[in-house]
Amino acid sequence: MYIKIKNNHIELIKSANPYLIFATIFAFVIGLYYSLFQSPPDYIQGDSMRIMYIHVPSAWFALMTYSILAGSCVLWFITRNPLFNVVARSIAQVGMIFTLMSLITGSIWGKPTWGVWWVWDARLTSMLILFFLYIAYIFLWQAISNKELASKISAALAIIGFINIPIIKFSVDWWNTLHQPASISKLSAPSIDVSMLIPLFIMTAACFLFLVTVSLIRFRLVLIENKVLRTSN
Amino acid sequence: MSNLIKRDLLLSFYSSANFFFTVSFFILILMLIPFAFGTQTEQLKVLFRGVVWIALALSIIITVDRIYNADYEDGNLDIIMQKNKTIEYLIISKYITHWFIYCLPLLVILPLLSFLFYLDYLETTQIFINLFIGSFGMVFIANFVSALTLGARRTIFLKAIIMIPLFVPFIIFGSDAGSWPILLALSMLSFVISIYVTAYGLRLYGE
Amino acid sequence: MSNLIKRDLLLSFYSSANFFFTVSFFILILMLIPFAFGTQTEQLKVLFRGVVWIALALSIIITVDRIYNADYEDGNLDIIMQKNKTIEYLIISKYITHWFIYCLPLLVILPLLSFLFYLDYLETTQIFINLFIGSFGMVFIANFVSALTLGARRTIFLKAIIMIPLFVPFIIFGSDAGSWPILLALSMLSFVISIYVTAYGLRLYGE
Amino acid sequence: MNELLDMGGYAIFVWSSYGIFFFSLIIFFLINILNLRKYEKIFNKTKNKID
Amino acid sequence: MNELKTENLSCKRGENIVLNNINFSIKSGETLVVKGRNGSGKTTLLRILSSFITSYEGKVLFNDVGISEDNLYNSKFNLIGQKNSLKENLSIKKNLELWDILFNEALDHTKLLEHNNLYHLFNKDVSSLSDGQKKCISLHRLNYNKYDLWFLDEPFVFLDEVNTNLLIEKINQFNENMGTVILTSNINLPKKFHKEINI
Amino acid sequence: MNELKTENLSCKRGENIVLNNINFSIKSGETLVVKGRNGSGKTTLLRILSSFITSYEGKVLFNDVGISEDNLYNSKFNLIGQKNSLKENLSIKKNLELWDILFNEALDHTKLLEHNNLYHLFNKDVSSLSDGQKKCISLHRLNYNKYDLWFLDEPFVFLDEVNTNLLIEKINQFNENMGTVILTSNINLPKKFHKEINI
Ligand code: HEM
Ligand SMILES: Nc1ncnc2c1ncn2[C@@H]1O[C@H](COP(=O)(O)OP(=O)(O)OP(=O)(O)O)[C@@H](O)[C@H]1O
Ligand SMILES: Nc1ncnc2c1ncn2[C@@H]1O[C@H](COP(=O)(O)OP(=O)(O)OP(=O)(O)O)[C@@H](O)[C@H]1O
Ligand SMILES: [Mg+2]
Ligand SMILES: [Mg+2]
Repeated sequence: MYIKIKNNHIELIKSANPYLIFATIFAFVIGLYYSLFQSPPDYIQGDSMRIMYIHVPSAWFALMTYSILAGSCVLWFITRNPLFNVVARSIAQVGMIFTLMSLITGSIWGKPTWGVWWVWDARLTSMLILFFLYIAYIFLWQAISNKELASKISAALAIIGFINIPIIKFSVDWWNTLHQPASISKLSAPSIDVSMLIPLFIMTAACFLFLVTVSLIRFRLVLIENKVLRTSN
Repeated sequence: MSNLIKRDLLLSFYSSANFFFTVSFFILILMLIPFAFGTQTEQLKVLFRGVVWIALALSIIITVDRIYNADYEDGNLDIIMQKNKTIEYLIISKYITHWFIYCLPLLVILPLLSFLFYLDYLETTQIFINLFIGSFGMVFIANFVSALTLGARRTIFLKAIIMIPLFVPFIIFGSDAGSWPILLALSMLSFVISIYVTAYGLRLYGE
Repeated sequence: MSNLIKRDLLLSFYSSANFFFTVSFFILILMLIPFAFGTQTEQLKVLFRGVVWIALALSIIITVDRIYNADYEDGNLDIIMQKNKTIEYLIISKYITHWFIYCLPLLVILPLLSFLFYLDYLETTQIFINLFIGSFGMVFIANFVSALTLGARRTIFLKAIIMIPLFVPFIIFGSDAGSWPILLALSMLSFVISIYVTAYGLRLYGE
Repeated sequence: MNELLDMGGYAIFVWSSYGIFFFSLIIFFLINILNLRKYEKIFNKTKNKID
Repeated sequence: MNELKTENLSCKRGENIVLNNINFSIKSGETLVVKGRNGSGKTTLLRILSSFITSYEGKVLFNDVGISEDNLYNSKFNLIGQKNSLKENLSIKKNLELWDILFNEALDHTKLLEHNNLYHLFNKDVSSLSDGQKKCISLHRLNYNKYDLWFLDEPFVFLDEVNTNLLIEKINQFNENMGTVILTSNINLPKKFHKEINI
Repeated sequence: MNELKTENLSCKRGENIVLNNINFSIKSGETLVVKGRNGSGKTTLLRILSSFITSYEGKVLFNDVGISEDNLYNSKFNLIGQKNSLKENLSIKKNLELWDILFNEALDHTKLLEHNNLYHLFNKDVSSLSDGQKKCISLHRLNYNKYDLWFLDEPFVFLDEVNTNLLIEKINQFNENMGTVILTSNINLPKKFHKEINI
């Protein structure tokens, strides 16, 4: 179970870096071509629904990244393998960016479809809270100067934060004061066209590549940061 | 355990965080409603339900530093941890005193205040029950946040940013009249989490 | 004077009371509105006007300890007072930094937030002007309260209870769109009072 | 071409969201790359000192 | 007859090793003076002995039982560190009341403070005391009974000659009653104690 | 050639008279050691000399001008009290940056800290330093230039022998450069300074 990060692993990551960057750019270019030019406009929403191709992948990866974050924090506590701590720390900020992107693109999309930038419904708000959970994790780590301690403390917080996600997501049912606008469910119905699925799929793949690329860069960054902090202290 | 409660109550009484002050604080906060939002009776009622929760959250946020920080900084936490080797008792005492000092006053004046805001008997009772249950949960959360951030740069903002998202479920269900069972579940959940995490944080910083 | 401002800004940046945190804090506080009060658009608008003031007041209340207390306790205030013999300059620098760190972020994100709460351009501008003028007045008040309570038992409640009534006029006129001239008068009045009282307080505790 | 830029009247929304999205991703990527360079430099320096 | 003993005690703080193979043993009625340069780990040693720091290597034995195994060990020592455990904004009287509750023992403070010539300050706030007076009050915790071990971290700092001698006398008395004292000190003490180690 | 002088200086704190008719005079290049029992008013004296306390009787003259009349007096002394003016949760580096701004002078901290053997702690938080190390950093303020007077309140407290000697050396050097030092001390110093008063 105990995986030790060796120098040749880092070398491997390093050498994969240019390919990953290239693949990411390539996927985004293809995805952009499909999502902006090659797919038809939606018959209800018109061209504004092209925002979906960046909004939905961002939202998915925002949630997925937090799950990985919390998961690797749990694994860290169980196995005491520092690798998981490094993984958690390298992935957190990418997740935060995706969350922010999903919020921004979502609310830009909301203006033409709902007529307002923002509604205070459960899903949107849960996303906003997710954003602050990321912030809490990242900045709590920075605010504690004993970094060993900081990792433990912020990992504990990340795990606790995970509980909040299902609670707030389920609150869609309990929280009667609001209802989800119909436009979302219409789109997510299975009637979605293949011509829309292709760009969505490519953009999702591109976002995933981006997640991996940047996470691996941050992985190296975190490792070297640890070393620098250790020697300078 | 009872010693620690006694001591904390006495300390808060001496440092003029006494009953009178906390009550005044709550009254002042709630008094801001008509000033800030106007005085239509119907609206006041709705606002009142929400603002009691915000007032409670505020009271807990601004006092989160008192739970462990003050004692940590002046060295009393060492004595406390030495005398209460079963750290769980220590933490439970802290829950009790923190609730007692910073939440109870709100509950005590709630009937009076809801009277001023034209709420009827039934509505008051509902709010009271929700507040009673929810306040415990919020205290549990504040405790572990306080313990986790003992060594962090003394910044109440960071603590607020950590706490508010965790308070959100309480505020959502709290302002909804009938949902006390959910609040109860939330409070119990936060109790279980809090007691572990607080103990973890305190042990870490004991070093 | 400019040295002191530079130092205070750097210090608050280092102690992670940076811009980003304060902005997050304001967003979170305002986010509580729909949770606590429901989400009818018209009501949200009204609430927003009031709650921005409460958020501002809160930000100032929870940071009032930072103005002079932290430096007083660790001895930096001695150095500051020695280097800035003209105590009025010292105080004005403190006004500026406190406003800069704990009020400006609210003004910066206000346009974004009022979008989220369905306010239009004109309404936003009015709120902005009111907040801009009023926040200075509130900072002046917080400063003298901080200086006067330097040696008092460390209780944020006491300070809150002193400050909230003084904030009330700002909140009343602040939530009223057209009354910025009154706010201006209030702010100027509190400036004059504050600069004397703060100087008095600082000299007393210098002893 | 104009039609395409116009996005059926939704130009401002579509282009701004895509713009913000890619701008942010690129900036974020660059920040991390530059940070990595910076730390690598510091690290090499301290290593030389020790050697 | 109690015995406190360390065997090959080593401790890291952060990345640095601050204690390296410390061995000593001390019996009831003795006083051990720990000396060493600034940052050599004297305070760390005391915090290990009082089981606040638990991540060390080697053994710390009290009556041949590891201190982390002994459930009652916590009620046997009294640690006076540099933090004075006083609330600056409360009067001495109130502070002592709070201590009485924490230590679960009601002392006759009046008499004890008079002994140190501090009684006239009884109702004054701690913040208006001089440094030496604060230190005296902080050391006042030694009057709580029932302890076998005293751990004193630089107890003579800030004290004037008279108060220093009073404290030495108190330590001697405690030793006579079979108490064990471990104290750290940077300065040369006016009296020689039983044992001394340099770390 | 500067001269600092008090004439019949008396001061009350609360109800108690703590300083009673203090007379001394000290010239450039000299060091005055103030001794006295705990609570006798040594710290109070230094705070009067640095014009924080203004309600006293008698006169304090710097070059025969009352210190409250002399507008430039404030830029002439450097007071190091017991509060160390350090932010516990910031690293030494950041603390020194903040001081640099306050003192309006950019020191070469690297070299100076190496002299005290503290440079390896440069990026550590103050809260993780030992008491002696904190005191050393606090005394680091003496490196800021341009002062004629140093007021040191028990500067040797917490310092080990090596650091004590370094400080004494520094004081001697300052005296040689015609600086004036007034320091308080409870312990017997290893070196005799020019003047001593007992209050
Ligand atoms: C700030 C505003 C918004 C936020 C924070 C947001 C958030 C999210 C999240 C978190 C998901 C993923 C849900 C999951 O995987 O379970 C999602 C999916 C989706 N969103 Fe949004 N959204 C916003 C605005 C919008 C708008 C305005 C539309 C369109 C009218 C929209 C359409 C969709 C669609 C079609 C999906 C994918 C299908 C689904 O999972 O239901 N969103 N959004
Ligand atoms: N909380 C901490 N985290 C990391 N390192 C620490 C911590 N506390 C102390 N240290 C380091 O451990 C070393 C020993 O510190 P300690 O306080 O035990 O020294 P000491 O012998 O008591 O010194 P002094 O004579 O100055 O009081 C120091 O180098 C210090 O920097
Ligand atoms: N702020 C204050 N208000 C009232 N009385 C004070 C205040 N500060 C000090 N005193 C009193 O004045 C007296 C002198 O205090 P001071 O701190 O000057 O003594 P000191 O000579 O420095 O003693 P030490 O050797 O203990 O440092 C003490 O009795 C103290 O109680
Ligand atoms: Mg020590
Ligand atoms: Mg003194």
